Amino acid sequence: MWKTIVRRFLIMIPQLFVLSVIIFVLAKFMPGDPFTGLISPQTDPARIAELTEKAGLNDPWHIQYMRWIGNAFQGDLGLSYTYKRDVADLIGERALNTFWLSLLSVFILYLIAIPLGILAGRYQNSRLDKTIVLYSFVTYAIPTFVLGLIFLFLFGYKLEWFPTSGSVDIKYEAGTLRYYWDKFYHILLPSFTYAVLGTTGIIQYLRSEIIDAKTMDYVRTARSKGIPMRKVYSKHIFRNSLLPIAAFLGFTITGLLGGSIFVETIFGYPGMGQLFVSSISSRDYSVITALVMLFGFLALLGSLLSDIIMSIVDPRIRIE
Amino acid sequence: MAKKNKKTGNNNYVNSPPTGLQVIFREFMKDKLAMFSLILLVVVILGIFVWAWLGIDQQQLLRVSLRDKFAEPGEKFLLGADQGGKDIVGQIIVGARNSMLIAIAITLITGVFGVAVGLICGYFGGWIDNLFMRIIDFFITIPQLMLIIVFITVVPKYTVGAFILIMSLFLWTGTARLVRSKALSESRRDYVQASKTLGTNDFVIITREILPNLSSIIIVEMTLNFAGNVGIETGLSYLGFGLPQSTPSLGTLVASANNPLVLQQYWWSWLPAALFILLMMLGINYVGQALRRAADSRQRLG
Amino acid sequence: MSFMQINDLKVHYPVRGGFFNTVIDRVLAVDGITMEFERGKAYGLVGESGCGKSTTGKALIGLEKITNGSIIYEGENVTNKRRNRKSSFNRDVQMIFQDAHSSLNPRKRVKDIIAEPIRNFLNLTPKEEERKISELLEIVGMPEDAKLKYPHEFSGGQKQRLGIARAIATNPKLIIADEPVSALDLSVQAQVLNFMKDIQNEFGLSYLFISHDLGVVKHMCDHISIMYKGRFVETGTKHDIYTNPQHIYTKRLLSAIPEVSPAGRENRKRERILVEQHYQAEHKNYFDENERVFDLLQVSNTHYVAATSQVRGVL
Amino acid sequence: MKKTKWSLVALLLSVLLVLAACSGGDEEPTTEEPEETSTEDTTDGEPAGEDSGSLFEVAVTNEGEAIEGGTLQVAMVKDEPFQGIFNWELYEDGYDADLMEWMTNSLFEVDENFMITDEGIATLEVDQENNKATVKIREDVKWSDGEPLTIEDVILPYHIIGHKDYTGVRYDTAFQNIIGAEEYHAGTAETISGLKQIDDYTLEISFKQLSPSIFYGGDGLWTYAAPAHQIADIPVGELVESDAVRKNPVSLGAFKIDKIVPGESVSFVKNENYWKGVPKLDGVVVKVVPSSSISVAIESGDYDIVQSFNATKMPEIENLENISILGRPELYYSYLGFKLGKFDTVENKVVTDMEGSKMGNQQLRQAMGYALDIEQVSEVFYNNLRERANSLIPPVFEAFYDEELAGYTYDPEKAMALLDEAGYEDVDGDGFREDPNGEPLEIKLASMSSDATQEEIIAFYLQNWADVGLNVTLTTGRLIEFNAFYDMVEADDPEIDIYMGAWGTGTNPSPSGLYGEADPFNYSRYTSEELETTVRAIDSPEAFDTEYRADQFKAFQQHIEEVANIIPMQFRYEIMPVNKRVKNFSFDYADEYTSHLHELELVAEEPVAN
Repeated sequence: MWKTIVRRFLIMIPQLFVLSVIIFVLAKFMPGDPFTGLISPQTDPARIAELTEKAGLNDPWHIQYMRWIGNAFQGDLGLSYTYKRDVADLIGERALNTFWLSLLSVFILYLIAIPLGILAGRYQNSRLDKTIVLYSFVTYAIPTFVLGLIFLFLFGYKLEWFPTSGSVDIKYEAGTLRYYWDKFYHILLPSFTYAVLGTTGIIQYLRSEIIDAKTMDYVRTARSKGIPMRKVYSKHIFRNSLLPIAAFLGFTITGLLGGSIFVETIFGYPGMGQLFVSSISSRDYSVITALVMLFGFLALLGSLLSDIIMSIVDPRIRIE
Repeated sequence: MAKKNKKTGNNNYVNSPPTGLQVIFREFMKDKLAMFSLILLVVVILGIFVWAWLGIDQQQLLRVSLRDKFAEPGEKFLLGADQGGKDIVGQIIVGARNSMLIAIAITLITGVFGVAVGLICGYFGGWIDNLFMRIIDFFITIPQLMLIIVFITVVPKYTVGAFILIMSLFLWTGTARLVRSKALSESRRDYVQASKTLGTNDFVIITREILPNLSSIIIVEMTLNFAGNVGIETGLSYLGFGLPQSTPSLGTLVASANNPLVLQQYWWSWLPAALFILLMMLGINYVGQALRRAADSRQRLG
Repeated sequence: MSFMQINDLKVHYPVRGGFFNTVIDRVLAVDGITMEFERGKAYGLVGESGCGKSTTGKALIGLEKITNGSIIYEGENVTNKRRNRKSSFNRDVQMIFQDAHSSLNPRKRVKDIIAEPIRNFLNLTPKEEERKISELLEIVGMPEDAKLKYPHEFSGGQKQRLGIARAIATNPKLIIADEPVSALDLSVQAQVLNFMKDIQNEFGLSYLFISHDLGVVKHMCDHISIMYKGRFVETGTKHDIYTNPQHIYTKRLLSAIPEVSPAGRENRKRERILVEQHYQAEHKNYFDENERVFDLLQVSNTHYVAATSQVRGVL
Repeated sequence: MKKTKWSLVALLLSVLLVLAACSGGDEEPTTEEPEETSTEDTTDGEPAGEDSGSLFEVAVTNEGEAIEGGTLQVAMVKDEPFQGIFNWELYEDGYDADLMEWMTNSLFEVDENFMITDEGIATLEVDQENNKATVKIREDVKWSDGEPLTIEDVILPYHIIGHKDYTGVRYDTAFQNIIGAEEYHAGTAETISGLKQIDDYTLEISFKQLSPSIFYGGDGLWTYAAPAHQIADIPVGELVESDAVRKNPVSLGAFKIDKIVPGESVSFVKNENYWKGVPKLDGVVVKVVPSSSISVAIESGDYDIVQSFNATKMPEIENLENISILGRPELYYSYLGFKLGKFDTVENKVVTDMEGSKMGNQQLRQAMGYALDIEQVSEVFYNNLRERANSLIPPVFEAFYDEELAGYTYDPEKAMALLDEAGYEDVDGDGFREDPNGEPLEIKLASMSSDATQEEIIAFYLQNWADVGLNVTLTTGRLIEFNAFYDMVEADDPEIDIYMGAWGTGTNPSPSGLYGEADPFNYSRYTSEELETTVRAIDSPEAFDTEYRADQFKAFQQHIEEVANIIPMQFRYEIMPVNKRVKNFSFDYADEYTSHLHELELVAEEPVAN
């Protein structure tokens, strides 16, 4: 098992390498550069040229790439052109925000999806099932931002139940309980929005898993032994059906990371997704590349995590 | 799964392959909702194409009329006008046509490519399979939305074609993966072995022997992909990476709901398009569900 | 005179493992077998599951990659040409599969299934093809209207007949039959086997009959090879093997044939125990320290057995 | 996001301009950000913004009883976090400048003409003969931490900006106008030789050459102080990441930073040491609010004042009862430019080629100006918060603005007449005119993307042109994103025949830098002897005579109008929603709130909701 994990990590290296080359080259192909935004009648074009040269942006891309990857290996992801800060610091700050948001989203997501999936599967083709299936289709079809905006205006502004932007109110002292509660309070609505929209996959999966399980021999055996259906569900079917869901955890998290772009933008939440969109417009190469690499790495990590959980919960699968 | 189909195949229907049209037909007959969805889809899609083709002068439609900015639904504009004073109904029709074409194009491109790659990998195995599986693994792990956005900023001329290609670049892997696993198990079956010993060449084996046996799975997969692709440009439009104004699309219409005023007061500029997307996706999904049941005997109703 | 020889055929599979997924070992599925085929004869290949007999068949026809050794067909080395789908070797060597059901593409009509080799190898006009198909169906005793049906509409025995019809469509010289009846009911088995015998006589076919069932092989074959762990332990005529088994493994295998009659049950049991004791005692004379079967030694004109030379002295 | 930075910036290039704001230029004044400008202007008087009076209130009139203290809630409309570089020498984003206004280190205040006065912390004396300026600071001014302001603090910024490790853009041609700046930047001198400390409160600066710009804070003069006792020991290269810049900068302003939630909000508390007196408010909290939700936030009374409110959102708030909407003209114009040549990068000068350019025909250009129904766009989309521009000098600059110019008002008949006259006629009957040689004429327009409104507007302009028979299409088929747009325009991309841009003029509207022969930003690539003479004259030593300068400005405006290489499109107003509980608040350039921060008061405990 450890050997496999180490090997999976080794396989990541070429993947990340290819990704780094692709994103680096693409980023360079984007029209404009971080200094295009600095022009004004007062700026001296010579100064811009000097800055561009100093930043090494005039070198051929492979030279720039080698320099970048070399530094990256030493843990130096460069300086954000926009924020004039160390990229690692900048992302670190945002990553934590995105992390909490994703974590709460996953939690709420499971909280909603699992009961619904189980009910739909158990009472297959009932009115309840049909309603749940309809719900899952509808949430799948609604664009994230439409629901996000509606929630924001309804719960945030009209009802004033939730804060409407940011990650924490400035009036609370960092470190106090009130402060953490406020942070939690800020991510509640975005997480909920996100969770509501992300349930489709899990509901559908659980539903068909349970429908399948009903026809399985072990369930029939249990039934024929006279065990009440309720017990069969709680003792056999749910457990077997839920395990794969647990195993999807890794994938779910990485999926949520991708969607964070929308949620963070709508709710003005300073996370990585929002940082990415703004970096695109400001041509902040170092941030763009670092973020794509980070997301790529997290996705790989997520799939590894899923595989590991899967092999733990399901003895039939051994990652060897 | 496929095996089961064959076993439970409709023995009463002489002269038909076991997972043939009858099964699908019977499935639809059993599921009124799916039947209704199917009919609705066909009518709507045909209607849109015909209407957009015959009834709408696109130049006229796209003509900005400032005085009609956000005109309310009424006599002049059945569903009101958008912020450029352009008729919403016309835009929905043309936008739906464009979005459908985009969805169809992406579904077909990714479908054809994914199926081809999946078949080749599943059938031949070996290094070619390894190579493509590595590539697919790679595509699955990269942050797709991010790269799509980067691509969109990079393309010199952002047109419908460019959009379709960029999306297709990222969306073929799911199909390829699915088809590969099915093709792999199919290739191990004796009839494929038999064909090899009977002198049939690989290309014919893949296309004539294996492909027909995967057809039901592929149809289901493509249907669901199609549903996913209908609203594909909505999110990007919202993020500011949507199609240019000269190409009305459902996504652009829905994305106009990005401020409270439009969202609440000028609901007619985005809500119909959003509902249209919703209904299309629901319809396609219900059809897809029925198809899926037809392909999977365990869930079959009829 | 033999029309086809197999020399020292080996099929090895690499076993990958270790940290870098390198080849760390090999599975010797088929490890050096030599055979000859003569016109009109049936050859049996017998052994327990996993001994490599199916692999041998598949390797012959080109479904498995040959690691080493050669196949000489009509004096020509075709080892690497088997994969050339349109070669005459491919036309002349055909195969019947164990699972008739899965060997027929469920999406194709009988007509198209049988026509597959015809279209590939014979240049017939549609009309001739039609006639040929009808002819084949008649040969295998199927009604004309079967042509337009799909495989799932037939019973197991019927399907295997279809498989046979397809195999003989190109007038092959050798048919490799890989457990052709093991998936069938006993009653149907006999039917199919007899039918196979009939067409063998009719067309002068050779068979390579692969089976774990000694009874079936005895019924069908002129010449039998016993296989164990990828190698032949004994090969000879039906007579050689059944009346004068030399190798301890052969003996053990023969003693294991069940007999329906209750008479002499005790005797046979005692006999089996004796064979088993003998097997344990003589083991080292027939297998080397790696459990590998020794090379074949000639016992008579037709009879070969795998053993060390000491044992040969005994023989 | 549809409304990321550039929606605000969109036409405006806010970033650049704001940047410019502080740097001050020898050619061009600066600021684009209103608050910024106003910091410096104080005195009462009639600035140019009379017209604003007619449309909007410029100040709140609140007679209510003020509460004790209180915290002002400020919204900053922005779709992404602020950068948080709280240092006038280093910051790059206008939003950071907005934040710093609450704790500004500005040395000077300016009058209604944006000229430096004696009202600020420092006074300026200019010795035109010897190209010298003397900056003298008040003696009793303290930093927010109680340390006294010294002349060191005035000198330090020059040594930061000129330093070789400095990565900002304020090291520019204007800065190099200070004697010794280049040597210092190259590392061959320890200090800038042109800076001479006369005594503890006086600094004498020697320039290579002086122009009237010096009175606007240009020519290399730096108008801010930096806290030497806090940052002098930090290497310039590390300054931008230091806590002294990011977390706890000390200031000379009415407020000082209390807490920062990075990128989201800043809370300020009153500066007890403020030189104008202790502020009446307890503090100010500034929060970043996404543009999509700002209107609702205003309505529900979450904020007292809203900065960077986009005029296109006017309809969303215009009927609210709980706010006053203040407005004033912006130092800005947008324009339509015609490509008339190339920039010779070897010689570093503009090469005009009228004959060889598609847009070389003057009547064609004029016709294109007359064909645009900008009036309707201003009315429908901007609620007249933008208006047809007739000149490249915004009317705010009363002394320089030529109000007699006719401009190119909407007149399709005239446009068609001009085209007919010039020989552009539709010979093949496809509805579009061909050029005088009968060749099809397709004019490619490059325009920047911003919000969805922009798409409609450009589509409308294309229609306007089509209506007079001109086939105008978009370069690349869509609106071009900000970065790419300037890349292409600056590179004289052959796919661009005409382009729509905008400039913030800053407080000194001098055209040099934008219309001179050697200016890469002279995007239309038009120059002529007459133009060059005028442009130079505006910033010549003779121009210290205000009347002479004004005449040259008018000559410049007239020349451009006649040649029509650039057709002014719109001037605009900026608006600021202010909650009804705010007292003593003015948005007037002549008397802006930023110079009276210590007098701001509130009349209720919470902002009023609608």
